[in-house]
Amino acid sequence: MSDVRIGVYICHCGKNIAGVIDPAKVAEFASKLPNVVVARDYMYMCSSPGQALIEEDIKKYNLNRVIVAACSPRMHEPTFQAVLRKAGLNPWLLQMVNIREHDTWVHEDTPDKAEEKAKELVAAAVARATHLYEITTEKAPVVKSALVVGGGIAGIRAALDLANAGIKVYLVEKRQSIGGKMAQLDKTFPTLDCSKCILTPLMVDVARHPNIEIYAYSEVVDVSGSAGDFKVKIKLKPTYVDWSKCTGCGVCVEKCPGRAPSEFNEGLGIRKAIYFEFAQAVPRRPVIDPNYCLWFTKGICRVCSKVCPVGAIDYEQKERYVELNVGAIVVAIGYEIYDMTKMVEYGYGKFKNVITGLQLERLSDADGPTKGRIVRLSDGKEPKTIAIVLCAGSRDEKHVKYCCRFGCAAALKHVYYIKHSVPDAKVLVLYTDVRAFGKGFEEFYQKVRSWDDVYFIRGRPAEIFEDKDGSLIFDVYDSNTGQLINVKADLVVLESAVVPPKDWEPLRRLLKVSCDPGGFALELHPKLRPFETTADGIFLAGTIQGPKDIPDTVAHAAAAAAAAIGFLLKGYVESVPYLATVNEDLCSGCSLCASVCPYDAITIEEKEGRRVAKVNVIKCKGCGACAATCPSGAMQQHYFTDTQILSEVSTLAGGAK
Amino acid sequence: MSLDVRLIDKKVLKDVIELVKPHTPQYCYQCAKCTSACSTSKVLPDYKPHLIVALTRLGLVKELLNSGIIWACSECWKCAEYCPQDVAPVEVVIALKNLAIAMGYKPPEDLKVMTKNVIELGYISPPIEVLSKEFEVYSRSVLGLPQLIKPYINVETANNLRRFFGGVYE
Amino acid sequence: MSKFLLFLGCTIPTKQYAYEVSVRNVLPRLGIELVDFPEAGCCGFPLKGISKKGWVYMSARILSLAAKRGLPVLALCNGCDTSLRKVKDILKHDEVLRDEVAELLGREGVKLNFNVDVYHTIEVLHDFVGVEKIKSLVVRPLKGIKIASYPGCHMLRPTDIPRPEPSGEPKKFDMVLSALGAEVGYYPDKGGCCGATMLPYSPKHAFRLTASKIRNMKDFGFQATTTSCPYCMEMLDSKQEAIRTEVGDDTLSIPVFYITQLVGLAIGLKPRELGLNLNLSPVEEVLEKLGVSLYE
Amino acid sequence: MGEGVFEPRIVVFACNWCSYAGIDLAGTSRIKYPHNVRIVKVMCSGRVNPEMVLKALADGADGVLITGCHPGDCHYISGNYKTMRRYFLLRKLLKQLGLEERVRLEWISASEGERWARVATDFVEHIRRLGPLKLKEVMSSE
Repeated sequence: MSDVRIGVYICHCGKNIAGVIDPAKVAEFASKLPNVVVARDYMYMCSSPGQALIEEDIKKYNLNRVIVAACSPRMHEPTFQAVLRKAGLNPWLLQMVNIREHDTWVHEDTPDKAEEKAKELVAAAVARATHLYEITTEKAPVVKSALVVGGGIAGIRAALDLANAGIKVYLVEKRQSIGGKMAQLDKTFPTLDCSKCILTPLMVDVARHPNIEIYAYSEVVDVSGSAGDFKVKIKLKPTYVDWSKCTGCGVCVEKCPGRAPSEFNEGLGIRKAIYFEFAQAVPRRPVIDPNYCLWFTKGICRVCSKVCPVGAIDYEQKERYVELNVGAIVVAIGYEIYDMTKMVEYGYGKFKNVITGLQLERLSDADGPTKGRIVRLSDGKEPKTIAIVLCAGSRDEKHVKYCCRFGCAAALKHVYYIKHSVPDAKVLVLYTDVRAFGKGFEEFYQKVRSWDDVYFIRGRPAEIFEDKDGSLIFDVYDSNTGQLINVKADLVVLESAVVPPKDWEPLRRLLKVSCDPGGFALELHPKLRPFETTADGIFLAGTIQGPKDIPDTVAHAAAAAAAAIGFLLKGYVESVPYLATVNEDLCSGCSLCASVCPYDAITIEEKEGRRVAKVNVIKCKGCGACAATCPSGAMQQHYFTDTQILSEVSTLAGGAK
Repeated sequence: MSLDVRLIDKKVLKDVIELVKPHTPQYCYQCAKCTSACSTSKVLPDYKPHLIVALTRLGLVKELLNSGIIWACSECWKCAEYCPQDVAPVEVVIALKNLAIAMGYKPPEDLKVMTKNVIELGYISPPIEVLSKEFEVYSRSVLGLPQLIKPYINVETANNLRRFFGGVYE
Repeated sequence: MSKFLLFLGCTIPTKQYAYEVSVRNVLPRLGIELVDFPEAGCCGFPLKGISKKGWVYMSARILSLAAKRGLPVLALCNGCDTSLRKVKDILKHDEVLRDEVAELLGREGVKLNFNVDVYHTIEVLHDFVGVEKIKSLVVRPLKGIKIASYPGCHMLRPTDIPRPEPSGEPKKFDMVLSALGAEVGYYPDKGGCCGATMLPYSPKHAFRLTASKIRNMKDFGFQATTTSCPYCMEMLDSKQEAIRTEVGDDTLSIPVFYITQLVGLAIGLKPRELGLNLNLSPVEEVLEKLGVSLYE
Repeated sequence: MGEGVFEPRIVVFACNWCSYAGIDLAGTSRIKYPHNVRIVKVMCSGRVNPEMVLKALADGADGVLITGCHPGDCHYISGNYKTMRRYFLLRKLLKQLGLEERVRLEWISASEGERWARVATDFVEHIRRLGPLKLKEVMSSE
């Protein structure tokens, strides 16, 4: 390796790096290291002039290795690889050194030590770079179809966008109907248009779209393969109705004597044992709930079977499985309301007249359990004083740390419901901060403030008690007036915190997507790539990435679809550069590597009379487990060879000379 | 009353944080849920835990200490229980009391007496004779209860106690 | 047979004698062996405002003395129970303070050891004796008497350390009362504060706080109340007359019992064996219903 | 070095997907921890073989920290389980050499910047208490 010619570039990153250490000194240090031909520092290496600097140097000094000491390689490695490519060098002759996230940002209290550390890291990179070599990648075709998990507004929008781009879409929904949380809402803020009126046409579009296939009442149970070529196993839960025969006439539902609490109405109303989720359900195909069906529970009835004009009822139906082959997966499984019984101080679940905002939506909906009348659940009376509690469980270290992002605007909307249903009601909005950040929200907030008998109290109740008549009594300190206010309310509405759905965790593990501290899916980058994940080919749409209101959810879903379309239409996936590679001369064919490969990418083959390992470059994802296991050093991993890692380790362990 | 920004004293919050750890008064966002919960506040409206925390964060606690209102806390712990940011206002108040004593402020008279009794007798008061409803006098011995002994027989115990509490009544 | 160190604290042995009398007479009959712990003294909880460190030292001393005796501690008072458990928690997490306290205790020949189990009266009744056993011993059920359990703040809070009633509600209390045959139920602010700690600052305000608790109980039709904390008892019972005078409301009258007094009554003990003649609230109202005379 | 406290030299292996991202997050969130740690990126903790750990100790490191995704969370399905098994075997070997206290395996997820700072601080303090290893000097003097 006599002709190794290294260029070292130390980035100031404005003050991010240069505010703590002196990049010029690090460059000066680097210039004396073996094989280093040129070492420079610059204000912003990632800027156009910074990139041009490297490009010119490569040509001028005939460099064949480039080291950039700057931010995390997770940030700008691709940027600088492109520079190398442009200058005619193989991009894997680049070595990044993380002196920002791993150094100046965390050691600013000890700048001398931070500078020493930067020098050592650069020295280790120089040692490692000496052993870098050119890497080429291979391409494999992509299956032009997508799976969308979850049929709420995010899934609907993503599915439609994908389908309209000519991509075959499989939409999987765990419940009987698509529609999700948005279908449960009466109206949407800030415009107060009817939620179902704007949602159901889209649901119908989904049902009719030639490129979309809906799997309702179904779940994803297994995912294998990799980006561009996923194999997905879908479980079709038994509906006890042969949907291929069913015409959706609904006579079975009409005649069914079985009753069950309605999930769609948040437990407030009842539904039949054979049911549609709601009137405009898509698909319009009913399911039997065996926990409440008299045939399943008591062995009597069978009315549905008798009245069905097409003989679609099938009590013997078993769960079925479907295997799908898709290139990309869009996760759109939404959110759940935080279990408010965990906030014992508010008495939800104990006091009947304490309800959640989502329950108020159901009460206000003309199609809901009270036909749109807002009532006290204890006695069905019209409430005259209603308190709405914001941040119920949100922004709370003991419950949910983050902001729910729609509670404030929903509360304003809920004031409207109440004033619309009970015009003479007194409404107290108990807020901490009204975060009316969205388009049209502030104007809406202003309008609601002006309404008669609506009071905004800046405070948060601590304990809610029930009086003998079922009304709720509590004190709330109002920091606007500086007074403790005694409240006696007929109804308390909790704008509850939101959490990821319970079934997210098993799906997340199947998809190998990371999660944030709140349990939501972790995006690839919080600002720049908020709808992609660290898993290639898996995209995020809507609230599974974090709480969102409907406008943001739709925008996010459309962006996820666009990203998925781009991924699918590119037509190929590239093999990872960090592939396993065999030195056949050293390989003894012991097959230990094959036994540790999680992707079955290694086979043992006969070659010139002896057994040697062979790597399938598309299957291999570059974890390096085989290389770590190989007893002879025959199996190596590109860009992470034993020699490369050991030279880096040795330098770091010994310190800079 | 107005507050002067030049008087902001960050040391107070620092001292309080040290005394209340692992609670986090620095996280307070003034939702005032503590004051909604506060037992004392219901009978003594001038007592406002969220205000005490806010003033502590600014280090402007002179007024609080002068007025002695921090001694009104009923220590019901509701503020800490319901605080969404684990500020634990009650612990902040206890810390302020400690700071006040260290600065030479005196606690309420009864607490002084209790402190003296604890150091000298081991209990907050000497065993008293109580009256029944029928005005009969009862003492421990009349009730057949074992005689109380002085728990701090070791001179070092008394020394240790005096180190912590002595300044209050001496 | 469970054996406990009887830790009285500072209020019970100096004025709230009825608690001590009833505990000493009732618990052994339920199979609990009590061992006196006279070297303990005050837990320091009332003095933490003067010096938090001083309080930690005092409770640490008691924990260490108990560890030396090798028995779990039965703390009768809510304050003592909280104090000992809180200090255990502090010592577990604060190494610096732990070393400091160990040094101070070392000077008086006590080895710091806070590896001691601490239990409250209600836990001994509910967890160790058990409601089934209590039920089996009842000879004089408290039938038809609606009793408001009043646990007192520190039975429920702070929840960052283990509490005798871990649910945030006095469930064990009501279970024991039900076992005695009494009626139990909900009333607002069951977990509220009696105001005892406010006494040194302003008795007047403290009384108003207690008054609101009695009012809630009366509003919800309770005929009596019970607690297991000497401070709550002091406020609800001893100061009841003063409270009526302060708020000018003669209807604020309710019989108040220690939970051990009620258990004793139900298992057939005489009022005097329970120190009931020392209760200043109208306990006769309940005794009459049970057909018992205070002077039996 | 002067009279000051002993500043241990610690080599950290971090997997690209969880731990390296978690360490980055500590940086992005400006959560401070001791400067003594030097991070070596690998794609998966399953890539780390015993030779790398021993090489670090032999060449002058006072401690080695291997970090990976939490069990069940591996980007490569099961790489961290391989790490775990290999680590237990490695510890047996290290124990015979009296070095088992100097190598630790920790799980850091991409969202655990704070946890990383805590782990790093703890480990640096732990190694500081153990004192310098000086394996390099011992070996070169022979």
